[in-house]
Amino acid sequence: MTSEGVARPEPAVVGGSNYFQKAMNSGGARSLGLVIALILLCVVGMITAGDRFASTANVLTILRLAAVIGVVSIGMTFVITGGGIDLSVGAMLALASVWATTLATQQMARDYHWILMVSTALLVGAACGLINGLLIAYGRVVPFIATLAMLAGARGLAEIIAGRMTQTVKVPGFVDFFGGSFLGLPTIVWMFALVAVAGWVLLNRTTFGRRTFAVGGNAEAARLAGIKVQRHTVALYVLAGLCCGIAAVMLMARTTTGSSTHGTLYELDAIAAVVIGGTLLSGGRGTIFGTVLGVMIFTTLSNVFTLNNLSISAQSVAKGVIIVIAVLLQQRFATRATSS
Amino acid sequence: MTSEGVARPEPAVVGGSNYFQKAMNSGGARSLGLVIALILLCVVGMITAGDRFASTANVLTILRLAAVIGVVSIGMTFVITGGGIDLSVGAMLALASVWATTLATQQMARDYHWILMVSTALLVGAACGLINGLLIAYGRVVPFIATLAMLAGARGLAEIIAGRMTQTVKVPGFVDFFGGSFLGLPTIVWMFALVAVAGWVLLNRTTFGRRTFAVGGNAEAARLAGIKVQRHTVALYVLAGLCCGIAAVMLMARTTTGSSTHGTLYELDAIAAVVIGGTLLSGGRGTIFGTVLGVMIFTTLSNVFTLNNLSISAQSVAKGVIIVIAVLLQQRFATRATSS
Amino acid sequence: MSSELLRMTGIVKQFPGVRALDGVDLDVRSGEVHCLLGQNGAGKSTLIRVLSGAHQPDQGTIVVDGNEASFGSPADAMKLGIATIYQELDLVQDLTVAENVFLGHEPARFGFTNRTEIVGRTRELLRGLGHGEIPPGRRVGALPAAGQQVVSMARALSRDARLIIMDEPSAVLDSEEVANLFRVIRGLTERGVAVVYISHRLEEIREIGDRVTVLKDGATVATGLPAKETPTTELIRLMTGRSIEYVFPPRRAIPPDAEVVLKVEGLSRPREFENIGFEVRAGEVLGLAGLVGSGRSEILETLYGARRAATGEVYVDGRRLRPGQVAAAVRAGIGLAPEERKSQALLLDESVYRNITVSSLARFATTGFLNRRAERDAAEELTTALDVRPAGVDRPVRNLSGGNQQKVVLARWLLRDCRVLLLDEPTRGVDVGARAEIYALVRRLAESGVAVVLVSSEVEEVLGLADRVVVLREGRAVFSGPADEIDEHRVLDLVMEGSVV
Amino acid sequence: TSNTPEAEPSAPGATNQAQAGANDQPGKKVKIGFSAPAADHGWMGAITAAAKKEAGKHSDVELVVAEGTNDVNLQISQVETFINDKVDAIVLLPFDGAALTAVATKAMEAGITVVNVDREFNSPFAARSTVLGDNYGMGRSAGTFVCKQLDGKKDAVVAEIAGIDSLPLTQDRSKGFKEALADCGLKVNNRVAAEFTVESGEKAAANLLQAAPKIDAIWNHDDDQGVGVMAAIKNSGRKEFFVVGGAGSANVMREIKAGNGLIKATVIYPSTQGADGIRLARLIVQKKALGDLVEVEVPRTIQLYAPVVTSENVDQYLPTAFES
Ligand SMILES: Nc1ncnc2c1ncn2[C@@H]1O[C@H](COP(=O)(O)OP(=O)(O)OP(=O)(O)O)[C@@H](O)[C@H]1O
Ligand SMILES: Nc1ncnc2c1ncn2[C@@H]1O[C@H](COP(=O)(O)OP(=O)(O)OP(=O)(O)O)[C@@H](O)[C@H]1O
Ligand SMILES: [Mg+2]
Ligand SMILES: [Mg+2]
Repeated sequence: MTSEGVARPEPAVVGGSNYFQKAMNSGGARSLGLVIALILLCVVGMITAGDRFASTANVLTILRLAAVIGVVSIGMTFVITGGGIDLSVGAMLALASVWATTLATQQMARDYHWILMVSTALLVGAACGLINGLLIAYGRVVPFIATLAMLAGARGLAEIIAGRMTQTVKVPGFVDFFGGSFLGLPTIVWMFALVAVAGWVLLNRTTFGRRTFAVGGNAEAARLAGIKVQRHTVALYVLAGLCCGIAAVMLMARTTTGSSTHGTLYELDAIAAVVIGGTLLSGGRGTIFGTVLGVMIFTTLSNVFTLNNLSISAQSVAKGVIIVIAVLLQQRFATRATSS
Repeated sequence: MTSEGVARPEPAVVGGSNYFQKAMNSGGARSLGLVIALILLCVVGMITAGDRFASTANVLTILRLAAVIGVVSIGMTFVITGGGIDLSVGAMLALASVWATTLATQQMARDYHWILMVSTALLVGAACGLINGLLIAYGRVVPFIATLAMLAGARGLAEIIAGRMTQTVKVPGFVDFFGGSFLGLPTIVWMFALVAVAGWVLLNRTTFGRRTFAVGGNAEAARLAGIKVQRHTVALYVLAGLCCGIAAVMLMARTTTGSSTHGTLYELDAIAAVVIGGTLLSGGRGTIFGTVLGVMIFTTLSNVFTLNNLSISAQSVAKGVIIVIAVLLQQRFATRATSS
Repeated sequence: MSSELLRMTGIVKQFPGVRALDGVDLDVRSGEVHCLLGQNGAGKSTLIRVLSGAHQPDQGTIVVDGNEASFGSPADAMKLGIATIYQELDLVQDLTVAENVFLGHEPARFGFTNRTEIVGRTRELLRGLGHGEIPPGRRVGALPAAGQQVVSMARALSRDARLIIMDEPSAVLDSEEVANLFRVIRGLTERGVAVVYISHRLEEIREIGDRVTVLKDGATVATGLPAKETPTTELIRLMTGRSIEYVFPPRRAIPPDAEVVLKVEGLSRPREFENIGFEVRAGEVLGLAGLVGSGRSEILETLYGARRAATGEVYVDGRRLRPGQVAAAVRAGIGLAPEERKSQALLLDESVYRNITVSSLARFATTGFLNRRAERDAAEELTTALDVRPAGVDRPVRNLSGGNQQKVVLARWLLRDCRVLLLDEPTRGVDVGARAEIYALVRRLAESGVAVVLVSSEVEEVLGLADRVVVLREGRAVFSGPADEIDEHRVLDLVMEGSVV
Repeated sequence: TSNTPEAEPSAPGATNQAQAGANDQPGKKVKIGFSAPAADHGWMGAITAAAKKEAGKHSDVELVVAEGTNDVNLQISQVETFINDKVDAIVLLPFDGAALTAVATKAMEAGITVVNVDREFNSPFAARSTVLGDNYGMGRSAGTFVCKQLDGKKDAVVAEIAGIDSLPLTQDRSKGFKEALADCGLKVNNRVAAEFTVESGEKAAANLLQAAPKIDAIWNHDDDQGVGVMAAIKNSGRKEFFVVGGAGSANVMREIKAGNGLIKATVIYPSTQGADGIRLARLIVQKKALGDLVEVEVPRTIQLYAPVVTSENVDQYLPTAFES
């Protein structure tokens, strides 16, 4: 019981200031490698495309592109941190967008307020998430399979509702509001920022967030600590569904349509962003900041590619290589942060 | 340690015969729920489509369809059992098929023997798997990300090599051999059966298989037990790549083409079949028999759908519902098997 | 002290193929330390899991404060003031110490965790436990096992419980830590808190316990025995059904010309240990003594190749080992029974026999194909010899009790016929009977020419079993010599003061 | 768009006078299997919808529709199922013409009439008759129209938003476009590819508009993704160019008719091909000839024309345009 016995003091970083050490160990700094990767990417963009890359308009374009998949990815971060996975995000988004743009909904929205369309989208998303959560928590279906089933089911339903046609948003207020800007930033970028900040607070500052880590890290320990693991799991999937509803509203504003093809393969993009951001696919460790970085890296990448007029195949190969480099960079910094 | 303590007879299973108990606990029987799901599906097929479903020709059609994705799924079973995941299977298949059907390869094959095309496909698959494995085992990149990068890279490369055109197989012996039949069964069905049996033996009867379970179940414990975990991991991904090479040969025979679009989204199909079969996505538990059943369920499903002229969107919804039912069934029997 | 807090009667718990509890009775009074004794697999952990709501019993009643209670979940038990320190550390590795302590009952406002409060209260609790040096903000996964045990304790205390259950809390603690734990327990009982205490170390029972309940094969065989008075032989007889000589087997003199099997030279790893060197001859048992955190496990892991040495060499039978490669060490004939058996040794979902044969697969294979019958037979033989319970080599290891899991790990290396056996806390969580058998086994192995290196937090065990002893303090050897040249007090002095001999 | 109820009557192939000939008299029962790629965008959805609608109009046609798929392996097995089922005819829009050739040949050998739609097999023995869209021609038409509009502007910036880039049909369209531009000394300055969906069109266009600060003309391969493209253009507030569409959705045609948008024209890629395939299959099985031709047999190949729709001729095409 010598004071040193049980917990040796954390070894000091050789030649590093205390502040630096602290930063390296904090959640944000585990993403240092990613920040560097993103900066490198921007440098490449600036060198190859100059002002076309560095212009305000282009930055806004990147942000707008990042917004929709960003919101989806933040919901995904919660699910993955809690030890699950959600393959149905794209399909839920599609279903929400279709449902919110049906004739009936739009008629109602025109009669009362466009907020009805928004509520519809959010409700549909949350309801799908609820089904996912119930199947997984109480039906004990593996998340991969349950959400795969939801992927097939929700997209099929979206097709049936829409008759495989693209539905145009005709409620003027809706597009004006969500397609507009506020203080120079597009509304949907604001929404992304809000969801990201709210997600960060929820994950890092609330009991809900702590319990998410516990459920994902060691579900049995969480249960023994008196946490209602099943109920919490359901909440996580509802949250993911809700994020898809929000993303559906954003995409509806951006494309002025609802369609059963919206969000195709978003599940892969979102999981990729989350995982590259540093969230463990096995649960228990997650970072919203990393996810946002992951999303930014992917969107900036495709922007830089397009600015440089690269062929799609070359883009694909380059993307593969860059992903690996980014992760190796991150790894380097992460291990240095823990082993220093 | 008293003699009394040791000799305490095992409590008998209430009302169950010993044989039944044994069967329930064995690997094959954990899939009982799946077998039942498959039988139900066949009954539905027979009721709704009668002889059109139960004919030899139709069974062969189902088997032929199952063969390609089946071989891919067996490779995937190894990777997942070993604690990893491989998102690049479809892309590796595409690249292998394209490489094996380039003008140069086909010229060589015509000059010597079509076996050269086969070797090319297998080599390309194995090489991609090797890169995956090295990145994951030695570069310590998460499997999800490493193989996602390979997915982008390999498909991009396939597009570049093929110039985004479909390449036709013009070596007569190749199509004759692999497109033909043997003892009434198509060659590719034989290949599937062979790969499945070989996979089963490898996983359940060899040291390699035993080590795969150990590595997937607890990599640290496996390492401390003296298993070369990194080398084994590489071998698993090479195996998966090899299976993709074999599948590429089969698809080349079936379509008489090599194309960069071959195998699109096979990663999801294969993972779904493996997981529905009862292999744990977290590693350490895997069953080839279950995987084969999973593949058969998915292919039979789409066959029954085609025979019944269901609307496409309704098919999608039905597929989602049926997946959930199959898993719930399996769950029911699995828990009964362990808690009996 | 006398008011009855809890009464469990006729508790039955059936697992597939095992009746873990078969009519257990237990009554606990407030302010007492009630000890649970029983062999490995007797059902102690299962009983307390029933009591804490983690398992639901098949039959039986639980009465708390005179009212019948039913615990559907751990939360229900906590509401009645029952807190538990589980045998398997039940912490979330990626959360901080403070977050773990208050997990499930975070002080919060509108859902926002009050982080200053949980950090402050955690610091207080840790200080009360004598471990103010553990930073509440540290990730739990970065703490050694003993530190995690302290966190588990802080967590139980954070609940303001009336009954605290401790399932083998001392297993990962050294003697200093145990003394500290007892101080805490006494503080609790003075306030009227009841403690259910489980341990395989009878001297601890004698020191801290008030009354004893003995379980055997899932049933109560004796209850309410006075802890101080009941003779040890009687307790052992109740537990095992026979009497056991609880002594160390006699040493046999090692011939001076016995060959050196394991030689370690100048082994160092920065911040873990420095310049460690020793030789172990065939038939010799070398004991490493030291406090928790003195680097003993790291030394074993390094010479086993699981960690890469910064400097230094390891020789087996005169041949230099390739550094940092476990496979090479295993091939050279080294075996390690690691400290954390669940995370480092066992394949929990695999069967017993597969866990035993995993390091000797080549022996059962011809051209890669396994002979499973031979595997099973070999495993069967070993589990019978080690009395692993319940018998049956096809059971998943996960369902074995802690002590029996340890035996499975030992069986793995017995099967391999090692030249060198590294044992890190081999008797942790092992019952008295099995412990005596493990001692005998270690001696027998040594006599058959194996070189054994033994790490244990029980100084008595090191001194009783080893031929030679190395005492470590903060990664440095402060004593090295024959075991009979040093006694327990001297060892404790050395590890505390570090006066170099 | 579907939420315009009055759009219903103008469904594909509804108002062609020529159809009302004797050929439409009910004849021998014909069972037709239909298989097409996944209906993952409007045009493909319209193909299947039009085929079904056409089949519904004939009391002697029984249509079996297989699950749309982009997996050639699955599509092959669908054709195999049709063969097992002994259907009279198969109308096949293959995901990849070359890959489905072998199985189509097998169907023909089994005595089943195969009608190949849109993406061509690479063997003449694989289909009795082929209804082809003209992807290359589509690109040429678009290119020629752009040339005409930009008459004389040698340094004009032309951008192209392609569809799914890994499909051979996209390659054909791009090739035609490039060659037509070359004839008037222009080239494609910026090229991006989308995935035929609204959302991917929006994404690709948003990036494209940043890549090229000044553009004179944009050709977008597909009016479905075009909805997204136009949304992106609207978001950017740019107006210095004109847009030529592709495929010819009713939406776009209405916009061309209104004449106040950036869309000046669209190149038709008929979504009625599937319906034509059904009609041909029925005629062939019933051994009838094609209405206005002198031939006693249905021709081997019918290549559909890829006309440019502008405000002048939009009224002519609007009725057969597909709703997306
Ligand atoms: N989840 C389970 N499934 C099946 N059997 C189980 C399970 N948990 C415990 N058992 C069995 O119940 C019996 C009692 O186990 P328990 O863990 O209670 O023993 P214990 O007295 O705590 O032993 P130890 O001193 O080794 O910790 C053992 O035979 C064990 O194998
Ligand atoms: N994963 C880890 N991360 C950071 N530090 C660690 C980790 N594991 C161990 N340590 C540190 O290494 C030191 C030695 O720990 P350990 O408990 O293994 O020592 P020991 O001498 O083997 O004690 P014992 O034999 O009682 O377990 C401790 O100070 C601990 O903080
Ligand atoms: Mg126990
Ligand atoms: Mg240790």
